[in-house]
Amino acid sequence: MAEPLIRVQTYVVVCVLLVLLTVLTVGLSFWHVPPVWHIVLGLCIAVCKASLVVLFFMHALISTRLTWIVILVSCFWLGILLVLTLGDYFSRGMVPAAPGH
Amino acid sequence: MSPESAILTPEERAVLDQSVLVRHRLEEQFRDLDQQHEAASLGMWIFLATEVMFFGSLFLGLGAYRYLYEEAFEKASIKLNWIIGGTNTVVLLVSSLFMVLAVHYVKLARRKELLVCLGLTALLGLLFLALKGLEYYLDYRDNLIPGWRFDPEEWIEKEGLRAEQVPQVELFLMFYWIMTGLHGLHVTLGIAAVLTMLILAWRGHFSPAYYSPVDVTALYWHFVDTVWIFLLPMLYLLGSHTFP
Amino acid sequence: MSTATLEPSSLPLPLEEPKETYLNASRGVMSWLLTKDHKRIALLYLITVTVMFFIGGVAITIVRLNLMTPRGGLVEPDTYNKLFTAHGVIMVFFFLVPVVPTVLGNFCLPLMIGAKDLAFPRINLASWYLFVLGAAWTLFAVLAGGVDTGWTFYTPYSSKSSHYNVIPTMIGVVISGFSSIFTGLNFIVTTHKLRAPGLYWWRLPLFVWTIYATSFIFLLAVPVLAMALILVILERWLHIGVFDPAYGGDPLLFQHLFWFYSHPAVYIMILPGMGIISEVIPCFARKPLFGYTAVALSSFGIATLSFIVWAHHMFVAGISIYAAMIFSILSYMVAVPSAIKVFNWTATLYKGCISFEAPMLFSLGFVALFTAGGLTGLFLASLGMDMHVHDTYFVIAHFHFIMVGGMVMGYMAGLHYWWPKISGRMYSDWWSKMAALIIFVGFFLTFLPQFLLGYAGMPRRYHRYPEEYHVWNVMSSAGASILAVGYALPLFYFLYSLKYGPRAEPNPWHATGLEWQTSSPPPKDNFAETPVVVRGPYEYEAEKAQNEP
Amino acid sequence: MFADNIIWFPQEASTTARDVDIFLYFLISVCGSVGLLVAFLLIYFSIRYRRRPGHLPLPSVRTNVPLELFWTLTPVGIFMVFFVWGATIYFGAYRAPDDATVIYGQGKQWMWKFQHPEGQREINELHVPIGRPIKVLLTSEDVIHSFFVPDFRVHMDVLPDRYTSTWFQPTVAGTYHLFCSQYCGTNHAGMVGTVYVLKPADYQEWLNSHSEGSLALEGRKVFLKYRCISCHSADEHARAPVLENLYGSRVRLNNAESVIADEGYIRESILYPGAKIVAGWQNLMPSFKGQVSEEEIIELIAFIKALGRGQTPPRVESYPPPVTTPPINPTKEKP
Repeated sequence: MAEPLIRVQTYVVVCVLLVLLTVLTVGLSFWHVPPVWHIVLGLCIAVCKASLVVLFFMHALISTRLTWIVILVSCFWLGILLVLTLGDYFSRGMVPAAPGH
Repeated sequence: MSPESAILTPEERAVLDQSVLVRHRLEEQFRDLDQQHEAASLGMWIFLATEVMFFGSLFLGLGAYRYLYEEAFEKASIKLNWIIGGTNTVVLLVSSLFMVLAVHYVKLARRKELLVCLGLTALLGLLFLALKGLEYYLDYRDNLIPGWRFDPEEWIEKEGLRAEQVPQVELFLMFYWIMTGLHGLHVTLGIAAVLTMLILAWRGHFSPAYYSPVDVTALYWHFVDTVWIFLLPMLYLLGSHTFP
Repeated sequence: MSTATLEPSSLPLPLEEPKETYLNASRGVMSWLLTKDHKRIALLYLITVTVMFFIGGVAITIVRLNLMTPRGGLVEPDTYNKLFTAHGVIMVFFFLVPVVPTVLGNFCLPLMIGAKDLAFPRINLASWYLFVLGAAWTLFAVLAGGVDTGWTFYTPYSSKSSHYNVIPTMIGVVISGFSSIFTGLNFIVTTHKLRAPGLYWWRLPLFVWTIYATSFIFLLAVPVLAMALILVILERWLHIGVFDPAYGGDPLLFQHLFWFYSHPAVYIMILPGMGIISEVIPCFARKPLFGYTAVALSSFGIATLSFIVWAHHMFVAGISIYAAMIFSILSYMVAVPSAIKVFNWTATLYKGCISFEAPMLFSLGFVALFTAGGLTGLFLASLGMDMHVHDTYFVIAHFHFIMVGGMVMGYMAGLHYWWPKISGRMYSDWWSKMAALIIFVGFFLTFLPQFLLGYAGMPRRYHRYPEEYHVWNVMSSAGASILAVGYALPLFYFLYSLKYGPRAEPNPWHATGLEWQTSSPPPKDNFAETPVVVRGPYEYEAEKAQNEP
Repeated sequence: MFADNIIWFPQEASTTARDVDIFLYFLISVCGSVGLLVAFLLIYFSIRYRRRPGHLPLPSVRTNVPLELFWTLTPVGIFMVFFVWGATIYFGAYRAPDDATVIYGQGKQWMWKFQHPEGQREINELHVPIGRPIKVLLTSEDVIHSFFVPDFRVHMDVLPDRYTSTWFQPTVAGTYHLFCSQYCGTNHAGMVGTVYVLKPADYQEWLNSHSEGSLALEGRKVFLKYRCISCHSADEHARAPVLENLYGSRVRLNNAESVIADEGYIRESILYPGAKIVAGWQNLMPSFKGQVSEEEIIELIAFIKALGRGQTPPRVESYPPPVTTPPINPTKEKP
């Protein structure tokens, strides 16, 4: 169990990539677009960065299936919470003839 | 971690397992150190799943209110200090690199590198907290603390917000303080854990056969890093910045 | 602890008097307070939750007495509100949610999978301390002034109007929530990593399956509740709106977060009960459980689906109708796995060889009451019907059928089933059967009238009510007094059995689970040697073939 | 002694009540049969297969996949029927007919206040006529309440800072309970009222004897009192859109979106004028939050709803335009 399977160079490359993505996401905030794009782009980049951290730094890439299940389950459940609740918010205004329902 | 790899032959391994040094670190409910390590690692992963939901509900609140109050959230977000926020991201990412290197070196039984990496991780963590403290001070100076140092007039006059949007700004700042505060608490606990590992490593507690505390601490540290990765765009980068 | 017992002792243990048990392995108060033994921790929990159960019971007794007359003159309205809040908070967070996982789960899980202990014994002990701390905070809040928000803590009432100890209560609930998280974590890791050789997933007893599914809910749901309550605490404390509309907040967001936990929490309560029933029915019918795989998978179906139905508590709360429709249809889906379980339990009885000791009586009561509660749940899942019965006594009756009828019956079944293993003593057969009957009858008398009350329109949390609801309320209160007797009885005969009960054999029910293969009570390390499993969990016929003369 | 006032079943006093009850009978018959079947099987098996001396368990089936599928899929099918039926009723109870009479209701700790379109105000009482659809538009002044009339089978939470609505069409004259069913504090049980359903003639008589001037008329007074007319005038000095025929129309906003001018929109525009600005106009209007009461808002809404073409009151000398307002927006366009 004790043999490291990822080389030091890989870790360094991943870290450099992460820093570059950070610079990119901060840089994009200087781009004047409708604010919703800041959220979309920012979250996309954040998901990429988080994936890099989880896959390489947290060794998910070389982990057992069980670890993968834990990761996927937590993402899925977070998705349930976000999608179903925000779904209520997004669809509340969809029946305009019945005020404020 | 990976069942097929082994730096030691099974015979060597058996000898090591029986050695007094390793034996007294095996809890009685486990069969061997592998089982113990897998249990500890799985336990930490599951704990992190819990943490995902914990922070997730805050992100949900932030997201829902961002949807309802786009303009106020955008203007309030611009007021946050993106320079410190961005720098802190880099600080945490680099600390994560050293953390993962620490795990790397403990597996290779390279004590000196292990100590250096753990030390740098803790130092960068402290740097993060220091920058965070500076940022909090600047927020204090700039009247960004809802309920304590906050000036509604400023937002109406300078930012052109309407009176009813001021509470929405406070709402955003409330989320900012809660989320960064909670994250800061996690960083603090993480630093404590890393320092504990440093002391244990100094005393020669770890070996390639027994390093699960370092591994588990690293998982936690990386998770805290991941949370910050999402906090950066959701708090600091909601609006369009202009060059100062 | 020192080194583990590794010497194989192949001798059968002496049946009459096991020499070293977990109870006498070490002595003194500190040996209990600092124990890492899951069995002792289970007993610590047993004492704590029993105390909480009776405190919550006293609160509701006064509430029911107050409702004997329409004018409700026994207590002040304010006191009444504090009493039902105390009842709800204590019963939900400090009895129903923790009771089976922490008492029976803690005691039985390692025994059932052939492990020496849980994976993290220290965390297990710490969970108990957290639980006690949370309980103490909450009791303090309830005694020193009281809380009047109801256990649902709905904002904006809880965040501004109510002027009592909301913050301490919430802190208590959050602390106990962390206790649940750590317990769940411990159980999941233990189930994954510490199973005995040969104990594959499809050989796990169903109690282990359901405890696993319960832990799963603990881990994913409790953090959301904790966060929601922390936000309310901050809102009250700093006077900043998170959920208060006056500050731009949305009170429905609180309801979303609250029910994201509190609906799955219902399944936290009922799933372990289902697991117990799945153990007891095969044992007393001397038959393998019908449809083992379906029952095991349905536990997971329930655990998963329970997370996507929460907003059926909010059908008339002002959510979007599209969301309401999605949640209604999903709520029906979660009823399917529950139905599967009921049908399989019933089918297990078919062609069995059934005897009726107390655990079996409680289990049959569970199936009957759970079925009634589940079927009325279908009424509530339907949008058109919920529009009428929402927040009335119909809802009260429904969830008490599930939680008290189902869950407490299941807990009683489990406690009676494993008591010989826990204490090493047998309790009175006659009294225990009487208790089962009294609870069953008392339960029906208490809660059946509440369905009628609810459909007739009596809202919940009313300390006085119009005259026409009088008769049903009197019946309900009368039933509650019978129920109280039924719940007090086991306390007496269990305590009596500790001193005077006959010694229990290692396997008094001739059951097949691993926990019955060690002495009663078990030794500190559970098994003299690690058992090896070679067959499924409910092989009663194989056993029969060997043992029958 | 109890027998006189025992209640077995609530009255069916609205059209919705009929629908809900028929659905209830259906649910009871289906769920009841399943429940009785399970109960029967439990008892029958318990007796038939009880342990007796010399009785051995019969060799048994472990599992039966077709049977498992049967009792998995059958409930799914039945549940779909339940869902569709229930959702239909809910949808019907959610959308009020267009010709419904609108009554405004406010919940506050611990009373109900109602205002009729003709201006009558009531506290903890609500008078409605038989046979006419009534829409109740609800808001709360403090915490969440819930409007619940068991005999009508309608139920809707009442939220602060927001409008919700429900509707019913009474069918039987009589008096009915009105409850607050969402726990709202100390005297929650005291937040009850009475709904009086009257025959149309009696209702008219009641209206006449309680007449206070219609809600729209009261709203007109409020409109003048707060000097709304100074800007929302129908002449060339208007600094704000004319409000004639506004209600129910589609309003184009300056951010290229559009909204239907319903009660919620009008309320929002009074309290938070800058939130949705009509295309071509500037954000000049001050917020009236904290100045107008919820009741006055309701009266204003009633006034605006009733305001037809050419009915805007003329500006008179006693209400001069506010001197502090900036110059008129030159690019204004008449909506």
